[in-house]
Amino acid sequence: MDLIRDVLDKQLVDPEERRMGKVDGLILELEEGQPPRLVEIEQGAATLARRLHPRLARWVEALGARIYGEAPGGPARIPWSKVRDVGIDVEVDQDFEKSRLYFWQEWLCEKLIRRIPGAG
Amino acid sequence: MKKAQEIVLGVVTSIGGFLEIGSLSTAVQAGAAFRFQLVWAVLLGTLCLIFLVEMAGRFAAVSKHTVTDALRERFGFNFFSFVFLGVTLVDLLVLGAEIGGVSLALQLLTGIALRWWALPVGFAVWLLLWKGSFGMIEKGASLLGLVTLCLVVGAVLLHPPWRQVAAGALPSLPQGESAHYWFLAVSILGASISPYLFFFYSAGAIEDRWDESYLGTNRAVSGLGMSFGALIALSALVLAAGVFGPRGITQLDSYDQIALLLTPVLGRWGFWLFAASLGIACFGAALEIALEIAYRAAQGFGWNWGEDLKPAEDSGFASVYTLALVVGVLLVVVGLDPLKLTVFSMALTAATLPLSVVPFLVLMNDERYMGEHRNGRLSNAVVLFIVALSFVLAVVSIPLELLGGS
Amino acid sequence: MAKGTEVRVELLLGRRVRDRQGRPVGRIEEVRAEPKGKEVRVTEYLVGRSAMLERLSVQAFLLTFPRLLGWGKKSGGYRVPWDQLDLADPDRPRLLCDVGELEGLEEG
Amino acid sequence: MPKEATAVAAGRALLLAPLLTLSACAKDASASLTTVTSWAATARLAGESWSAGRVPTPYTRRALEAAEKGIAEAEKDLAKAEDLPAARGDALRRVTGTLRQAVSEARAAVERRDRGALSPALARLAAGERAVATARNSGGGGR
Repeated sequence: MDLIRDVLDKQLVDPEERRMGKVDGLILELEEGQPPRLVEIEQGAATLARRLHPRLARWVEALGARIYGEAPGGPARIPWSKVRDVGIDVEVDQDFEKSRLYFWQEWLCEKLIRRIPGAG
Repeated sequence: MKKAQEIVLGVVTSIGGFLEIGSLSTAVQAGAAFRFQLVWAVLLGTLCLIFLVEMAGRFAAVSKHTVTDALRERFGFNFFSFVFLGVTLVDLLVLGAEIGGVSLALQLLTGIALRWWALPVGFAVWLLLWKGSFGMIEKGASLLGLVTLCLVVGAVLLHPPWRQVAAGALPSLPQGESAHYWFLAVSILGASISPYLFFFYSAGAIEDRWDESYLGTNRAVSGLGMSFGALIALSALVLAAGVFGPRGITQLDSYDQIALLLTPVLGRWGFWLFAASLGIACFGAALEIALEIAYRAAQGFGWNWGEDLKPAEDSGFASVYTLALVVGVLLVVVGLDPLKLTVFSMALTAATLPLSVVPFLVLMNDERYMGEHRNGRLSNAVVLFIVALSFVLAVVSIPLELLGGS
Repeated sequence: MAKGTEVRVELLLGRRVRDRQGRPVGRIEEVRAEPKGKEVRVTEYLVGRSAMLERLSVQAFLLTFPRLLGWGKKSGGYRVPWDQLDLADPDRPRLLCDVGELEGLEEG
Repeated sequence: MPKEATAVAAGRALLLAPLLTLSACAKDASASLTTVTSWAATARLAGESWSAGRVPTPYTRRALEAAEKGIAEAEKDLAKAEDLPAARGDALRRVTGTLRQAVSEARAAVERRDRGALSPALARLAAGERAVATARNSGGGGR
């Protein structure tokens, strides 16, 4: 499995094929005398920003803290053990309602969308 | 039978979708200033667009991914964000130009200044996206778009020297004003090969759940549809060459001049038909571009997307097109000249083509996405050649046009 | 290296690898891993331009214009086994062996 | 290395060739005259179409206003043009001045919805256009 080609930046879907963001980052854990272990998938604006520039990531984190308050607490991580399948999309055993994407879409909906009539 | 229906509907959609303010105004300017000499640019741009649209449809039908999805997945976030910013920026300018176009049509119809129309127009576009479904928007906008066929009628009634029109299919050097000639050529290429068209097409193919059985339909729709679309742009060029050129109107600085395009040929109807064509075509294009910007964000970041979802179900998607429309309206309200905005954004489109097209070509050659339906050498060569040409011309002629004034 | 040190794959991408003398070897373009029981562990890193070409799978596209572009042939690359790359400082990965000991990447 | 050097040289040639052929044109008297002619002819076409009842009045008024403004701006450019001998320039400015005035009268006539007053203004526009064309053909417009 080629982590960058086959996993990183792929579409993440829940068991019902609902889209829940992309694989923004992958975390390896180093252990003495053992090959590095793939432990988590990471998602979030700060994770993405860090790939462009570390300073940008700090700005995004500061901005996020200001907008949401303390609530989500850092980037969302999904343990690798929850991954069911790596194909064209990456399927994980976690419901969309628990994803980071759901959290901020709901936030956006609450603050903006529902205030406009006809949002459904 | 069902397939035949799909093809007819697809072709109608493309005719309606092809003409927007960009291809209309660049073609008219070219006809007025250089008669039929720039016909080749329309043809070359359309050829490239046919290839690209066919590829976008094929990509979606075979890989079940949109081009944007794959752009992020294959090239990574850093490269994607670069393309995303560049293409979206140009799209916002074009969106402003289209909103300006609808406002202008309303100014022609009512006499009320276009600046007052920008906000209601933006709101109307937004309302349709907020409440409407994808099928309604795609089919409604394109059926109404058939009114632009009046340009073809006008061109035929004008009895142009067809032999000279055909001669324009071969590029020739202008006598004098060469900077303006090349700048117009670039703008026409940019207007014809608008990337939003094929990105939108690929998102549409996913919304309509295409699979490999649609490949034939896709070929027919892209080939026929875009050719008919180009016919309308060519008609505008022929009309301008016949109406404006002989009267000494060789330089068009404002839509107040372009508005007279059909009047000498169609009389009383000409003015109203022109305004209606302009308004409807630009309105359809504004819908498509606003949607396209939202699609691009949703696909690039892996959100749920779909014009058929309710705004509350995809709040990210709905927020993006709302924001895009606000920017587009602002561009008109601050009083940017709509014609300058149009022509400039078309040239800029041409300059940024490699950014969107080259990675797309790489994807089209990727066996993991395309399997046996990968691109052949011919498609690669044709598209790459036209895009490279547009890019070189754009890089050279944009600075000169800006320096040379007018 | 302490147990539990975290390294981000997305940040390794594009990092320049140097050998023991500090000479650049190439950039990390791919991290290859294999499932081992319930876990997935890294087996090797691919370094150099041909690794990038393979990851983006641009060869097929470039091959249509072999002479026009002229590249795609001369680019080299190496496989670096997981235990030959020191990631103690993930921003500055260091080779633990000589370049000569590395297996080259065959051209695609 | 030599391969890259050739590529760079080829790229430079590819970029420079069109640049050289294009750089011959800057904004000169000829361009300003084109603007004047185009606006004058537009004004005449709009006026004639209005007379024939083919275009609405608000549009015509706006178009004539735009034409007046367009000609005035071109006149300013013409005054700044360096490639124009002084005597020639004066003659041209007289013609463009008449054109601007004729457009202005046409606009006034349209505002009063006075078809009778429009036709002489349009006739003067036509005459002015011919004068500009003659001036250009006799080499007055530079280039």
